Amino acid sequence: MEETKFTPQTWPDKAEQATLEGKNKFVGIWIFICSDITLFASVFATYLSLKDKGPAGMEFSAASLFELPLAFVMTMLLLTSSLTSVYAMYHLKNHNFKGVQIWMSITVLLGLGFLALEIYEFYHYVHIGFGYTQSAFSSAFFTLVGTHGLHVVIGLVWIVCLIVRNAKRGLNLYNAPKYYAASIFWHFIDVIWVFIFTVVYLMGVLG
Amino acid sequence: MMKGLKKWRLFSLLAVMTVFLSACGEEYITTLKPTGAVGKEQFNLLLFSIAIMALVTIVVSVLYLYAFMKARRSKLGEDYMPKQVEGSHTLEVIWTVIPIILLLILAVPTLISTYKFADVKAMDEVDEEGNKTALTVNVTAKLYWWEFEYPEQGIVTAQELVVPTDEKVYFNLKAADVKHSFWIPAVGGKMDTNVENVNKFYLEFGKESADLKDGVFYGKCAELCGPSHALMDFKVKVLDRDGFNDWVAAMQATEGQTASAESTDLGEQTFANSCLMCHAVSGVGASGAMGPNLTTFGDRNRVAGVLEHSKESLENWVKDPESIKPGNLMTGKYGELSDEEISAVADYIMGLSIEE
Amino acid sequence: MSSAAVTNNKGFGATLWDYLTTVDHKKLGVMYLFAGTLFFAIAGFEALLMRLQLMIPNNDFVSAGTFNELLTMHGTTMLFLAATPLLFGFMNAVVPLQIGARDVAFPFLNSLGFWLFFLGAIFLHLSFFLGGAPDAGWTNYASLALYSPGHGIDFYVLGLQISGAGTLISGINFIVTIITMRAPGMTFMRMPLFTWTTLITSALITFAFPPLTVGLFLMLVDRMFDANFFDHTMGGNTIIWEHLFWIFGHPEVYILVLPAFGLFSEIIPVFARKRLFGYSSMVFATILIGFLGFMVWAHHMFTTGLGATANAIFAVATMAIAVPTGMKVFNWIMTIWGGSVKVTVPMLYALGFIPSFVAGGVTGVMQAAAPLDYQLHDSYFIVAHFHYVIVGGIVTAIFGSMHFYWPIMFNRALSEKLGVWTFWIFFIGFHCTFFIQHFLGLMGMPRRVFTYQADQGWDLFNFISSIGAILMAIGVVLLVINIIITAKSKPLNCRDYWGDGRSLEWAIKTPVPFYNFKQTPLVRGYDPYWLEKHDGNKEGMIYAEPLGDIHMPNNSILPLVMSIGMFVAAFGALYHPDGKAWAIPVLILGLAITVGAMIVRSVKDDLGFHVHVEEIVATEEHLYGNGGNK
Amino acid sequence: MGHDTQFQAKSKKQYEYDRHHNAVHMRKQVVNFAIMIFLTFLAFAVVVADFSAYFIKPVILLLAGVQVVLQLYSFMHMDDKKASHMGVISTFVWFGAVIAFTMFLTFLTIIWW
Ligand code: HEA
Ligand code: HEA
Ligand code: HEC
Ligand code: CUA
Ligand SMILES: [Cu+2]
Repeated sequence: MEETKFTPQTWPDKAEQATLEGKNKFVGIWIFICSDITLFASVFATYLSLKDKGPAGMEFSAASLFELPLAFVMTMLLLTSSLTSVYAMYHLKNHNFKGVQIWMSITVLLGLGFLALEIYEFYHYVHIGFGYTQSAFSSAFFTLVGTHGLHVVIGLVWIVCLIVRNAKRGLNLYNAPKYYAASIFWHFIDVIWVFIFTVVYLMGVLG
Repeated sequence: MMKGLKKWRLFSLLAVMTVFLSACGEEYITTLKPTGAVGKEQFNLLLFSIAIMALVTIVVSVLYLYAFMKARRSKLGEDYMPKQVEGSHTLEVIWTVIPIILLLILAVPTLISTYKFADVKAMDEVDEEGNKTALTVNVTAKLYWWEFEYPEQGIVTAQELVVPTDEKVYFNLKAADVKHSFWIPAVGGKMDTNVENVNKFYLEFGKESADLKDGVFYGKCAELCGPSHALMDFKVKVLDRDGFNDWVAAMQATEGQTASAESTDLGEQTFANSCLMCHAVSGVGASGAMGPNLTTFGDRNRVAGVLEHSKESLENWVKDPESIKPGNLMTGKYGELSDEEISAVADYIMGLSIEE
Repeated sequence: MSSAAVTNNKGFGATLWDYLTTVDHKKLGVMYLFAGTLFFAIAGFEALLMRLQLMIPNNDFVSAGTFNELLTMHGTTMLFLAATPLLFGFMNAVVPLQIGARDVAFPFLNSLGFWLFFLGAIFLHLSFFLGGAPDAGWTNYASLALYSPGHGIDFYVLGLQISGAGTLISGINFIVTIITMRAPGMTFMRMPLFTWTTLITSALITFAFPPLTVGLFLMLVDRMFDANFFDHTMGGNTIIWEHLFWIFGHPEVYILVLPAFGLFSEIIPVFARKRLFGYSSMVFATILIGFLGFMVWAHHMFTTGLGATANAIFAVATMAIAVPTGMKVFNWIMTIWGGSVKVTVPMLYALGFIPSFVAGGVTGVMQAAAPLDYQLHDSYFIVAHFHYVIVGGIVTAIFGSMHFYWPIMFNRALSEKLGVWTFWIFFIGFHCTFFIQHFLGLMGMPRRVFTYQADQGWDLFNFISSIGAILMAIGVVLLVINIIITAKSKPLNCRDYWGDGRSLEWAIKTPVPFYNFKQTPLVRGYDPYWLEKHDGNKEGMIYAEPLGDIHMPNNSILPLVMSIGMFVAAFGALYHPDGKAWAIPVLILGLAITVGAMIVRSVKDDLGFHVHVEEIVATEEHLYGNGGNK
Repeated sequence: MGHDTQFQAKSKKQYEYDRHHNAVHMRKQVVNFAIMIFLTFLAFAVVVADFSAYFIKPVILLLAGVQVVLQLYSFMHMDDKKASHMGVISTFVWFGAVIAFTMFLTFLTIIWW
């Protein structure tokens, strides 16, 4: 199987689900995402009930802390990276391996940009005294956004591993499901971010 | 099935159960001989639900035994091949609908009582002069003791709750350190004392406690709170309204009472030097003390909630509280005392009383 | 590789290596079974110590602090480390056979799940030797848990975090297996009930464990890294813990009881020689219980002070669960009705289960009546309730299924005679221990007390209860003896040991070869093996494919390595608050081991290997003599 | 568990059809992306425009909801009926959403100060 290479003509229609293992990976990543939904729901709910709560006389509040321009740029980066990974999957369907690699790499770059901004944001907060242990609010904020950030890191490492290790192998039925699963995961990260920018940042500045 | 069960049968079943259940337990602690409206209502709900549950269990058991007895292979023969039935819609409807009906029947008193017990509006009602009409007690649960503050009366006591009969007594419940739960089984259900908020509920005390074995109802901490959770008991003294008023007056009269380090009494002197920073000997004040208020200690029923009320156990307590209540917050806070001092301080504390 | 599996006589080292690296669902099933039994014995022993302490008033057999440790470890171990793995053992051993699969969807993850669970469990138990076990109850309520000195709670948090990750992984694995790997013809509505309950249980795991993970994480950072989630002086709130815990905790009890229901739904039809009554309503009830299980958690918090409306909603929702559960009970009874019941040991457990579980279930409904629960909550009534459903429902299922499935799992049969003794002693002991506790609760005895005063009228009943616990212990010891004796008995080498097997797992000859069915069976209806048998099919099954090469996954040591990494990292986190200089490096080292193993895993292609036709024929001849599996 | 592959060359027609289909699909995705960007813009805009909070909150939540459904059904292909076991998967996803919603509801209503 490894020796014979696929061509766009022989590449099956739903390549990522053409083998049993592919199907398993596909269903598996989705079920994992389902469990991640309740994971995020828990952190989110915790954040909501601890928002703006702190020791008596705490000076920080969501309304005074969050800055929309930064959140907006981060949102745009992540949203765009979602689209680029769709492009990668488009090329995967057409068995255009180079296209897959290039678009996945762009996705990684955008993801890195997002991550850099997030790190900058955290650094900034800590710098002005809003550290992890400052209040219940700060703990909940960093935990929620940090959990999302951790997902971004995992997604990036995952995609980079795929890009690197498959560089010489080309696209086949063994690694197509892996790309596909990674891209589904990456979209899910974006889904979560939609809630974060809406609930944490936008509703945050509303107070 | 339900129709056949005439009302009187249900009642006689209930009656039999009441007799059986109330044979259980000691009157001052059991939920099965409740006093007061709250406890009684909960007890009735208990009887009612037991009746339903007994019915369910009996029906299921009879069906099951009957099915089993008829279907034993030892009777039918080794080769008997039963008919392979898929199921039956009629039966399925029956055993879906009947439980639903039973549950609806149970849900009605459940919902009524839930809302009723949560109704604490009367707590804030005032008469024309602006005085609260209802008696309110602020309960603070602490590792491993209870503080009872009567905000309207301006008094505070510990370990022994004193309340009047036949009126709603409202409680503000909170915990000072970790979560506990306030429970007087013979009077009504419990309510947790949380660390971050005040819970409110009410109880009613149906009869005076004087003729009980110890002259008090028993109260319990019902939430695991550390090693001595099992020992975090309190007592409830229920007086008639006049008796209660007298008690309040006597408490208020202790205003300003304190122990003097200059006293000639070794007990008082020791107390003033070693104990007074945590234990008050005046009943007037608010909650928030480090240790139980000892103004009424001589009138109490137990030492530290669990020990027999005697000088000997008091001495044992002061000598080594840790051996009695592991993890308590008194241990090691007051230096070494000689046996003589302990004996004297015990005499002094035993003498603190507001009853004649 | 594959030929190694044919030869049985391997040295100890090779066998050990085989088990450490195996990804075979049958071997992992056996490992789960033994690990679970070990922890069941430990936790049962802890229960015994508690009962001995409570036998007489004012007893000083164990100290207050020790009692709290025993009680916490008993509850935690029983639920997470005994009942769950024992049920996982059966799921692993049986479900792939029941659906005619070669293995689970992710054999590697299956092994990882086991090792995470096992090392997490070991980590938790090390607390006994490293300065004290957790002591805040299995519910670990935040205020007490933050207050508790020493490292007990830290062991709880980290140990459960690790073993919980294992459970979550296994849960996802089973879902995928059941969704994608059923043999041709096995539609959802032809799946055996144990497979169904495994599916729903795994779904509950998928949704319920993440809230626990989050709760534990918040507790971890609060205790070890000075976060403020539960510290109310810093704006935190302990009720968050209660919610997160019970959002997990209530589904958890159904996670345990659903597979038990499934096991009984397998046992009863076999010994009643009759098709399971109302199959589709059984499936429906399972799904409904799973769904409702998520909507009722606050019934554990009626006295927390959530307010009347919340209590009312949750009370009614809780009561609703009685309906689907009742459907199940009546379906079992109707399966027996008109059947031909053979009273073997598994059936004995099933017969004992029905009334015991109903008795436990109805007290649950009583507790669901919120105002009544104000009296019952945190009293011994609760203890009685949940031991009735747990011991009467889950432990009977486990013991019964041990007898039931031992022939498939080990190619040996447990002694029926000893089994009957075990059953009666255990069963009588069980009722003796817990029936009386209902009354203790009503008589005002709170739970989680290390001792009680003599003047409260509880002495006699506590004494009776403790005697019951001793009887149960004797029963368990008999079971262990039975297992030991059986290990020395002759192999069965048979098919359909009980004679009336219905589902696919009975169609295969024991010992089951490592690739399961040599050809994937074709399923023509519900109870496929029964169908074939009664159509006079001598082969046992008809097959969906010709005999061909079989593709199997490779063994791997990496799951163990990853789990060890987590184990090491946990020590780093644990000792961090003590200001030990090596703590953070150890934490990083452990995580590095895990991540390193993951990278190795992802960089190396793992394509598995093929068992060729000749090898299959040889294996079958070796196992079953001439002619192979016919 | 074979990933044994069968090479099967598509007919030219099929191949071209698939290519075309994929391209059309991709165009749709780009349109969806544009909608998402627009929704995001809108959400930020109403906040910056400083309307009454009672108006903004439901609106941005609604926008978020729409966007998430778009993500799930278009980018994550939940609309793809042919994908293996999509029915089961969406049942799981929506059940997860229901649980998440219940959690928000309780954490916002019955945790207090
Ligand atoms: C396997 C475990 C298991 C199972 C199956 C159940 C099943 C149920 N449980 Fe239980 N429960 C626990 C394990 C379990 N529980 C544990 C461990 C705790 C304590 C946790 C702790 O605090 O440490 C607990 C605590 C607990 C509480 C909290 C009590 C408190 O702390 O105050 C409540 C309250 O509602 C409750 C209710 C129920 C109900 C309604 C069911 C229902 O599912 C039962 C349904 C079954 C039946 C009702 C019987 C069969 C039905 C019929 C024959 C039909 C007809 C019936 C009627 C019309 C009534 N349980
Ligand atoms: C699966 C769950 C499960 C099971 C099976 C059991 C089984 C038992 N439990 Fe359980 N129990 C819980 C789950 C369980 N429990 C939980 C969740 C709690 C709440 C904890 C908390 O409050 O936080 C609890 C609490 C609890 C209490 C209340 C403690 C308190 O509140 O103070 C008591 C007291 O009687 C008790 C007793 C028992 C007994 C006697 C058994 C018996 O059935 C046990 C029988 C088994 C044995 C006796 C083992 C015998 C084995 C040996 C002696 C070793 C021999 C070994 C070899 C030869 C290899 N348990
Ligand atoms: C640090 C504060 C502290 C000091 C100092 C202290 N105590 Fe206590 N005391 C407590 C606390 C706290 C309790 C409640 C212990 C419990 O029940 O867990 C208590 C309980 C008691 C009780 C039982 C109260 C009751 O109502 O049953 C007595 C009696 C008592 N102390 C006497 C003394 C004497 C005598 C001294 C001095 C020699 C003393 N205490 C010093 C904190 C203190
Ligand atoms: Cu206070 Cu238990
Ligand atoms: Cu529950």
